[in-house]
Amino acid sequence: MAFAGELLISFFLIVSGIFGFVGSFGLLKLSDPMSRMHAPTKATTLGVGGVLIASILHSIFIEHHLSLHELLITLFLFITAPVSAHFIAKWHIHRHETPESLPDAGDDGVWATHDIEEDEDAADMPR
Amino acid sequence: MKTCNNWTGWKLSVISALIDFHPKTGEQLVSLFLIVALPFLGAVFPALLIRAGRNACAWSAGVTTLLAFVGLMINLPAVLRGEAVTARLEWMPWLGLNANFFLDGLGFLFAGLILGIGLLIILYARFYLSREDPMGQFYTYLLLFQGAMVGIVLSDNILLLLVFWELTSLSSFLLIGYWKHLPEGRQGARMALAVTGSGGLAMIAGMLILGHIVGSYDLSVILQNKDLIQSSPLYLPALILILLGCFTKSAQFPFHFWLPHAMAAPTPVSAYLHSATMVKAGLFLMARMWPVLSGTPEWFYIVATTGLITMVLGAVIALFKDDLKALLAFSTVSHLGLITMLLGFGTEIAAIAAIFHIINHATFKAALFMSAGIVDHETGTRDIKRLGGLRHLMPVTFTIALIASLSMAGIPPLNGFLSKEMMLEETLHTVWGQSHLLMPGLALLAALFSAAYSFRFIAHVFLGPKRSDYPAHPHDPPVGLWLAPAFLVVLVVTIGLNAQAMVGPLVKVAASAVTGGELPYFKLKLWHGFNTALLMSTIATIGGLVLLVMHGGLERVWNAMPRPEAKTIFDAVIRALTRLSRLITDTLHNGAISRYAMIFVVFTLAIAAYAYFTGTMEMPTRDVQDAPLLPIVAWFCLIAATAMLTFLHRNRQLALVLIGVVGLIVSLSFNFLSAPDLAMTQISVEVVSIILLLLCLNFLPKTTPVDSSLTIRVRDAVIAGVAGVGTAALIYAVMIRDFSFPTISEFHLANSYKGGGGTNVVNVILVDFRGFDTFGEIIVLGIAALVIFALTEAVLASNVRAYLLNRKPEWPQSGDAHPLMMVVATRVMMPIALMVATYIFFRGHNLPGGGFIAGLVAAIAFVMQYMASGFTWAAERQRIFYHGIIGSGVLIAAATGMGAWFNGLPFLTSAFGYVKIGPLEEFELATAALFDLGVFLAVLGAVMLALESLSRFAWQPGMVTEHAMDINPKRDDPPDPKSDQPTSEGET
Amino acid sequence: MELLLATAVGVLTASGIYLIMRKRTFPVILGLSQLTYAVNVFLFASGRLAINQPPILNKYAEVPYTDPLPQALVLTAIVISFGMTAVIVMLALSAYLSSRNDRIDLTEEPGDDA
Amino acid sequence: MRLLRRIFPHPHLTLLLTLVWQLLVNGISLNSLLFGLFLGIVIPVVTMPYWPNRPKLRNIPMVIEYILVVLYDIVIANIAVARIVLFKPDAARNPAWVRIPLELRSPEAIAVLAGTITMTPGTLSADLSAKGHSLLVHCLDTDDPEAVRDEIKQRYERRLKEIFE
Amino acid sequence: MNHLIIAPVVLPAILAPFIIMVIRHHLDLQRVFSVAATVLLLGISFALMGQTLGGEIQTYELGDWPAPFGIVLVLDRLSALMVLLTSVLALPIVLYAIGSGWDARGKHFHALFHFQLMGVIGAFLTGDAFNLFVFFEVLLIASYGLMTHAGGTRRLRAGVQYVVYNLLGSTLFLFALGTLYAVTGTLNMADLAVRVAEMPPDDTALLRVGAVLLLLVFAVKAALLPLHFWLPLSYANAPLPIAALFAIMTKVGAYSILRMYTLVFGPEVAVTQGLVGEWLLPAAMLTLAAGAIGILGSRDIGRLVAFAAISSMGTLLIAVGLFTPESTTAALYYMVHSTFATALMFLVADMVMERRGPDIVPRTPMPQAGIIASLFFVGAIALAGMPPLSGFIGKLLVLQVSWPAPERVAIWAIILIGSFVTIVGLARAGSLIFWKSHAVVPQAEDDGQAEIDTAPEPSPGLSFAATFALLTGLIALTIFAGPATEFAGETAEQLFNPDRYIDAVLKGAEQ
Amino acid sequence: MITYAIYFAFACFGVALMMNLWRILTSDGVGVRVLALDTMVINTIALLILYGVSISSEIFFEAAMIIAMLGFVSTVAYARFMLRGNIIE
Ligand code: NA
Ligand code: NA
Repeated sequence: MAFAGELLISFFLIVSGIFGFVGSFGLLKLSDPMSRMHAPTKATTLGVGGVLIASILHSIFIEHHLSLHELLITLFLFITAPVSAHFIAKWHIHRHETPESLPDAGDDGVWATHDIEEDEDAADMPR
Repeated sequence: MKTCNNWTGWKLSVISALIDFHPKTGEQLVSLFLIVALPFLGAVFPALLIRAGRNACAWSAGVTTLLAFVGLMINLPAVLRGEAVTARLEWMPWLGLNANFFLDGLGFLFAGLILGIGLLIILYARFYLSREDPMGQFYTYLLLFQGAMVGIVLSDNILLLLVFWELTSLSSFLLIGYWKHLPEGRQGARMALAVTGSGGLAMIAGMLILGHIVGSYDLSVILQNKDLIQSSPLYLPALILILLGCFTKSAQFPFHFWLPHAMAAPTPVSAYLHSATMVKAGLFLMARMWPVLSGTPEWFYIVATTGLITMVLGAVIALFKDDLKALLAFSTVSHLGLITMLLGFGTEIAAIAAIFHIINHATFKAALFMSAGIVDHETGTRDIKRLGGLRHLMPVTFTIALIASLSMAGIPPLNGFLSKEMMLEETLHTVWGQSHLLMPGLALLAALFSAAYSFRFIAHVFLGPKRSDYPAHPHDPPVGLWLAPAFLVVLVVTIGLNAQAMVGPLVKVAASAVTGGELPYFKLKLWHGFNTALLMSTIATIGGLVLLVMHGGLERVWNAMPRPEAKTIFDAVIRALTRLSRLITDTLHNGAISRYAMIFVVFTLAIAAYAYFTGTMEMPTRDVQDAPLLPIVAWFCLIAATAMLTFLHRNRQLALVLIGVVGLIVSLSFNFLSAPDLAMTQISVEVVSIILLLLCLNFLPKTTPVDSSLTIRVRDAVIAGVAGVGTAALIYAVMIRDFSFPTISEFHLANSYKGGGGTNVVNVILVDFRGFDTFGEIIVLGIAALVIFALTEAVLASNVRAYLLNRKPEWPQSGDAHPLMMVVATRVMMPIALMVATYIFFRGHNLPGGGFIAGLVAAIAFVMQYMASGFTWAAERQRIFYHGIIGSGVLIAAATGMGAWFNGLPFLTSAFGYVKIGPLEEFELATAALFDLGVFLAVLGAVMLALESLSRFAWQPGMVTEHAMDINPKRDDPPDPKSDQPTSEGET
Repeated sequence: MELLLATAVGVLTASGIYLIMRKRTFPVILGLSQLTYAVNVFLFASGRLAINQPPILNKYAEVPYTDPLPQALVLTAIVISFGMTAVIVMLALSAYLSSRNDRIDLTEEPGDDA
Repeated sequence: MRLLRRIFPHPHLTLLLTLVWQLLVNGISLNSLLFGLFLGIVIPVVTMPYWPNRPKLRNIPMVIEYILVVLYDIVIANIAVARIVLFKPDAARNPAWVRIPLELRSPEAIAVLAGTITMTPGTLSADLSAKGHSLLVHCLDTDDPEAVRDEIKQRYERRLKEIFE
Repeated sequence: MNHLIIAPVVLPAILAPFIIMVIRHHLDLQRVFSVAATVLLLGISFALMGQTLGGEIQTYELGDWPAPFGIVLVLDRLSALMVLLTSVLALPIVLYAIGSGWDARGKHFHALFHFQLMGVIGAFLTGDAFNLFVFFEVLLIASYGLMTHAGGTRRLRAGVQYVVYNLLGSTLFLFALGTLYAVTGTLNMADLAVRVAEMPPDDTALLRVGAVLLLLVFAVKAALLPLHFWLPLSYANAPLPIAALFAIMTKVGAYSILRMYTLVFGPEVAVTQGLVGEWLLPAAMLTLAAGAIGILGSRDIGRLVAFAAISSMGTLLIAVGLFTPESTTAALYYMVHSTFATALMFLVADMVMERRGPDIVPRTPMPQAGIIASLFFVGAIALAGMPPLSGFIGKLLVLQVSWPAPERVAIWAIILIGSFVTIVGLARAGSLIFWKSHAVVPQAEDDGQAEIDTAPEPSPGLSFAATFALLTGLIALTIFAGPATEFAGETAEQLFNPDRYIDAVLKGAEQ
Repeated sequence: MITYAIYFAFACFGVALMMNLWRILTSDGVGVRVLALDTMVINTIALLILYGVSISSEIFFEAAMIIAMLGFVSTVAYARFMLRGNIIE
């Protein structure tokens, strides 16, 4: 049992290490900016996820108590990572893409990042 | 000096001074304190009475002066008996500065002159000054000056004397500059202040040295210690410094130049300051110190020579002055030189002559000044070239001026003749160097010129034909104006005729005070028989007449001669000094903080290096720990990021990213080095700081241009490098050594749980052991937020607001300002983040965490809303004002602290206990948690107020206010028939 | 370990000092933050370095603890310098907005206010 | 029921937060449950203004199913990405943009979808269209963008529609 | 337990949050509370002063933790004197700020004002080195707000410099504290003293570095050359009533030097031999010179007074740097004088500036020129060290106490020549501002005065009263120079017997 | 076994961290740099947790959690800055 636990933990650690590496390596290796974004957002997240699972398992098998709070970090990363990526993608679209270089946006005509309107309506100064 | 007694002692000394007020003998009715104080008291009235009219001012001034004069006279019998009247009051025994006064013959003579002539001046001035002149001010200044003079001559404490001495400089500054609209007045005043003030400063040093030689600052003690003083190696410095004071005040060469420029003052001032008072102060002091300072070759050569040169020079220049008052001014210089020379001789008879001439000069010179003032007043000019023939128009004035001038010229039987005769006699007995002739020869020359300018004063102003081009229509003034000079010429005549009876005893007591002992027998008399002095006088008189005749020709020669103009030189010096000061100041404080910082760093390094290399070092006592992989990686990242930041800092955005990296690594390092609390705090602060910096950078240029040359940058890099090496070496040296003593934190570790109720020792230190630091810390944070708020208000109230409202973004903005994903994510995150904040808060006492980090986390939860949904949208939802949150935070912390008072314990004493309710597990309640709540609130409020304030800069009309998200299909689309989701609520 | 930390402090200090001698507000602020890091680590290290000895009392075992006092001091210092940074950032911005000039030196003649 | 509504206006959130609290304290006790519940009630009320129109989850089993599907996809597809990153030359890769027309209307649902797309490797949601009716997705390596679009709509959007709308 | 000791810290710490929480929109109420609290503070300070007259040293152990483990406040003669000085200064300044309407020109004047007082007083009372740092920061950050109060381009830009410079100082403070703690293992000043005295003589380098860095920090505060650069730029550009309040800030530096380098690194301490007076004294002399030169070289009145403040700090630091009981007596007397005189002159400068602008050039006469000119004259007398005001006495004291010093010729020369330059400079300025204005023809004035905000002061009476109050302080200091020096002497004596302080703080518990 | 696995993971994430830094160093667009920083934050979290596992301590959990939360906020702030200039508008 203990050995199985250790095995499991080691497995997750190694997997996580690989994914962590892949994530950052991808950031370096992939040539086009949009593609680069793929690697870190998920590989790294999975890498951390692996470490967190290893940590949970470690507490169970080695320290003999249940510790699940690592899940919270996973939760945070799952909530936040897509948003970060989304923003960086928007930055890329804003800077490096034009409406023409992107696929047609359907009925809405244009993608939100390119949807720049001059709004001259004046309103009151906030406090 | 002695440090003595205490409060009580001081009180006793005051009382004893009061007892001194009681007369010991029948005569001593008026305390010297009163005599000195009266003019000062009197100075108050004119200023207050100015509404009551000019006469009231003059009367109040006159009456106080008269009272003082009468008070002085009451002391006359005692003085004549040779008794010294004293009044003592301890003022600053620690320093040796005490309000000790004494009155002897010398003091009496001078005080009498000061107060007596003062009275006459007050009378004269009442009629002299015009309606436009502020009379209250005049009399106030005059009485201040008078009081200071009286103070000088009555002081029995040289420090006290210094006080009055400088006071005369100040009050004369006001008097000379009385006519503010005249540039000559302003410049003359400043020049007089600069010269006499600087002399006074030198004298301070001299007096202090003297006091140190003797061990007392009391004149009565100092005057007893001639041998001690003269044998001291400090005698010469003291002498020179004191004489500097005397010479500047008494306008001795080469400091004589200020006096003629002081003539810009109203004539009553000139008459007062330059006949009887201010310029005589220097003489007085030389006379006063005569017993202990004179009699040495140093004294003789410095004082007598200076006097001689001054006498000759003043006389010569006076002859060629066309301004009446300038003529009189240089004649004054000359006569002061004369008296100085006499004092310099160091013999008793010379001292008697000096004293006698002081009296005589005061009488005729005051009369002459007043006459000149009358001429000026009536004719509208003081230019001799425009005058002449006034004897028919102004007979009274002519008579007064004639008598006084003749006295000045040394014509018998007037008083000026007597003392001049004595002077000439003394020069005959005086050897300068090896020369027997130098002294008498030059004295004769001076006398000759003296006669010449005196005659000129009469001849070119009053004699000759009447002119038709006077600026005004001259006639004799009202009696009020000529009464005072008339009285003085009466004295001139009577003293001349009957010197011994009139002033003999006074001269005697005064001179014996000067010499400090018995005097040789002397009698002041008109006729000494035919002697060399008389011959010299005759030559001088005849020569004077010849010079007068030759004046026109001589004047051409004089004007053709190149002469250094003292005022030009002085002005040039002052201007150069000012310019130099400006240069130094502007160069040194050029507003370049980059240079200030460099100096700061270099200076610090130098001093620290000095301290280090003059100290001792032992071998290291601690083993160096191994470095695992993780810290090496972190180290590498940190170094790389820092290096990049330094080299690439011009790209500001990149720099902020790199700062983020550095913060992250530092936080990681704290974690690794057993400081989880620090790590959390560091990273939270980091994020908020970056948000702040980004908010700020939005408005700033996005790149930093190259401002410094390569040389400067290399220099800075070298300095920075040295600083870095120094810091590294210092901390390394620290870390490889143990504490020299057990640290106090052992106590904290031992008592954290027992006494503080927490297992997180860092937190217990923060909220308990050193809660007071934390209290200060949250106040700092609160203040920071207030400052930021106030700055925002100030900037937005200025014209910057218009700029901000019309500002266009520097680069094109993307669409979709508030992306849906972000909004949703923050909405989900917010409750969780608050949960985390709560958790961090509650566990802090026992595990890493606490109010501060919790506050930051909570703040960030709110900030996320601002970032995602927009300023206005988020601000509308804010229900408690951040000011209130900050305030309540600090107040809660303070109240927690004060709660301990009710248990009779000191501020911030904590209490804790363990509670068990029903089936719940036991939990801890601690006042420290309440304190930490204060921390939490203060941090939350401060961060939010700061960020919110900064965000207000970015607000522009047209920003979306009603919706959090720019894109929201559910809001924008018609309700989907398939969906039963109600959409009526809408986003507010 | 000690050497790593000492050099890190040194490099941070050097960077900070170089940057505060620049002529624009922004790099100076960057420099101040670098200096803040440096001094915080410095102060922290005055308690000597300890790995895996957090000053959280362990009720069950006798374990060594690192010196907690410098940590508390650094915490206070971090918070205070955060407040200071916030103020200087705001002030720099206000100054820039008022003068449209982010030079930090005031070397021009006085009285040339916009 | 109404009273219960009053007390628990946001039952799912309350539940989630109570659970989060247990995770935070890393254990379950009566104290932590009660306190977690207390916070779970209070915090949603406090944060209410910042989250108007909190959606109601309609289909809890579907939520669980969705989570499992996504987790599975993450793990499996990550391996694919790793292979691409490590072994596939850049030139051989076919990155592509894909537009996903959306049927979802609720912002929360769209956000979850976009998040899911990003977290599942190989795809990354880059932008929404101007009115939010399409999602722009970037594929790391695909030969058939249509298939990607269909799979997303089928695998995720369908389930989300059931959950949220 | 004597809670009065902490009252002067807690009072502003409660009042200021109260102001920002409850009455931040009611200026009138703020004024009432602010003045009332200042008066109360004054009362507390007098009471505290009274408690020290017997010579005993009281301590207040915060959190009831024994020294050196917790933070302790110490009330001895020196701290009582400084607290009293602060509150005596505060009252006229707050009145002036109200009277001149300065407090209404920006936000949060009164809150920041009281926070500033809290910082200053805390610094004077604390017996803990790190707590001293905290209070330094409190007073500094409040001063940042006050200095930039009401904004304005130049003020803001100068504010940036002021903050940057002081942040450098604060950073240095932490380096110093880190080093000292690393060597001694304590922060309590009394405990530091004990440990420093027992320091082995063959391992002193680190301690010396710490000691000297700390001295530099205080030197920055005390505006010692070449660390004084923050002063002219901030004082001259701050609202001048604030600059008047800042007169106490430089004294915090001087106080700290006095405290630390008599208690901990006293003249007899072997470890720090050759570190303090050796360079402090020459630097102080240069400070005096730089100040005097600056007075003569100033173009505007704010800077003029700022340099006067620097030169007066130079004089003060000369006395401090001699480190004898006698010199300390002189220093303490001079410190009080310098505070009042500088503050008075800043208030007068503000009156001038508000009415005619800052430049030292002739302009048409301003309203109330007569009384302001008199005040300027009196202030100048005080600053230049002319009789009859306390400046002269102070100067004599400093000259007197430097007699035994080997550097006395240099000291005397610099003080006396400095006085001369000061006199010339002040006379020049006064005559240009007040006298020459009578010669200015009013018509030719349009360009110069256009930019000056000639808004009338709300209640000049109050401003003048405040100014006269400061003047009264100077006069009282002159008249009661005897008791004042005696108190100063006893204070100095207490300072130079640090054992009493140490015993009071550590209660003989340690060692 | 675990020890070696931990070392391996340490090495992986350490190298990852340096690669991130390299990305920041060499990249020309700020967007990629921000992305790299974001990745760095996540790798740091992994390292922290790993370190916790290696010493059997949970003391770093909160720090990791906070880094996770705050790293996101700073990434968003940087990104918003790049997109809009104003990060709060
Ligand atoms: Na804590
Ligand atoms: Na000052």
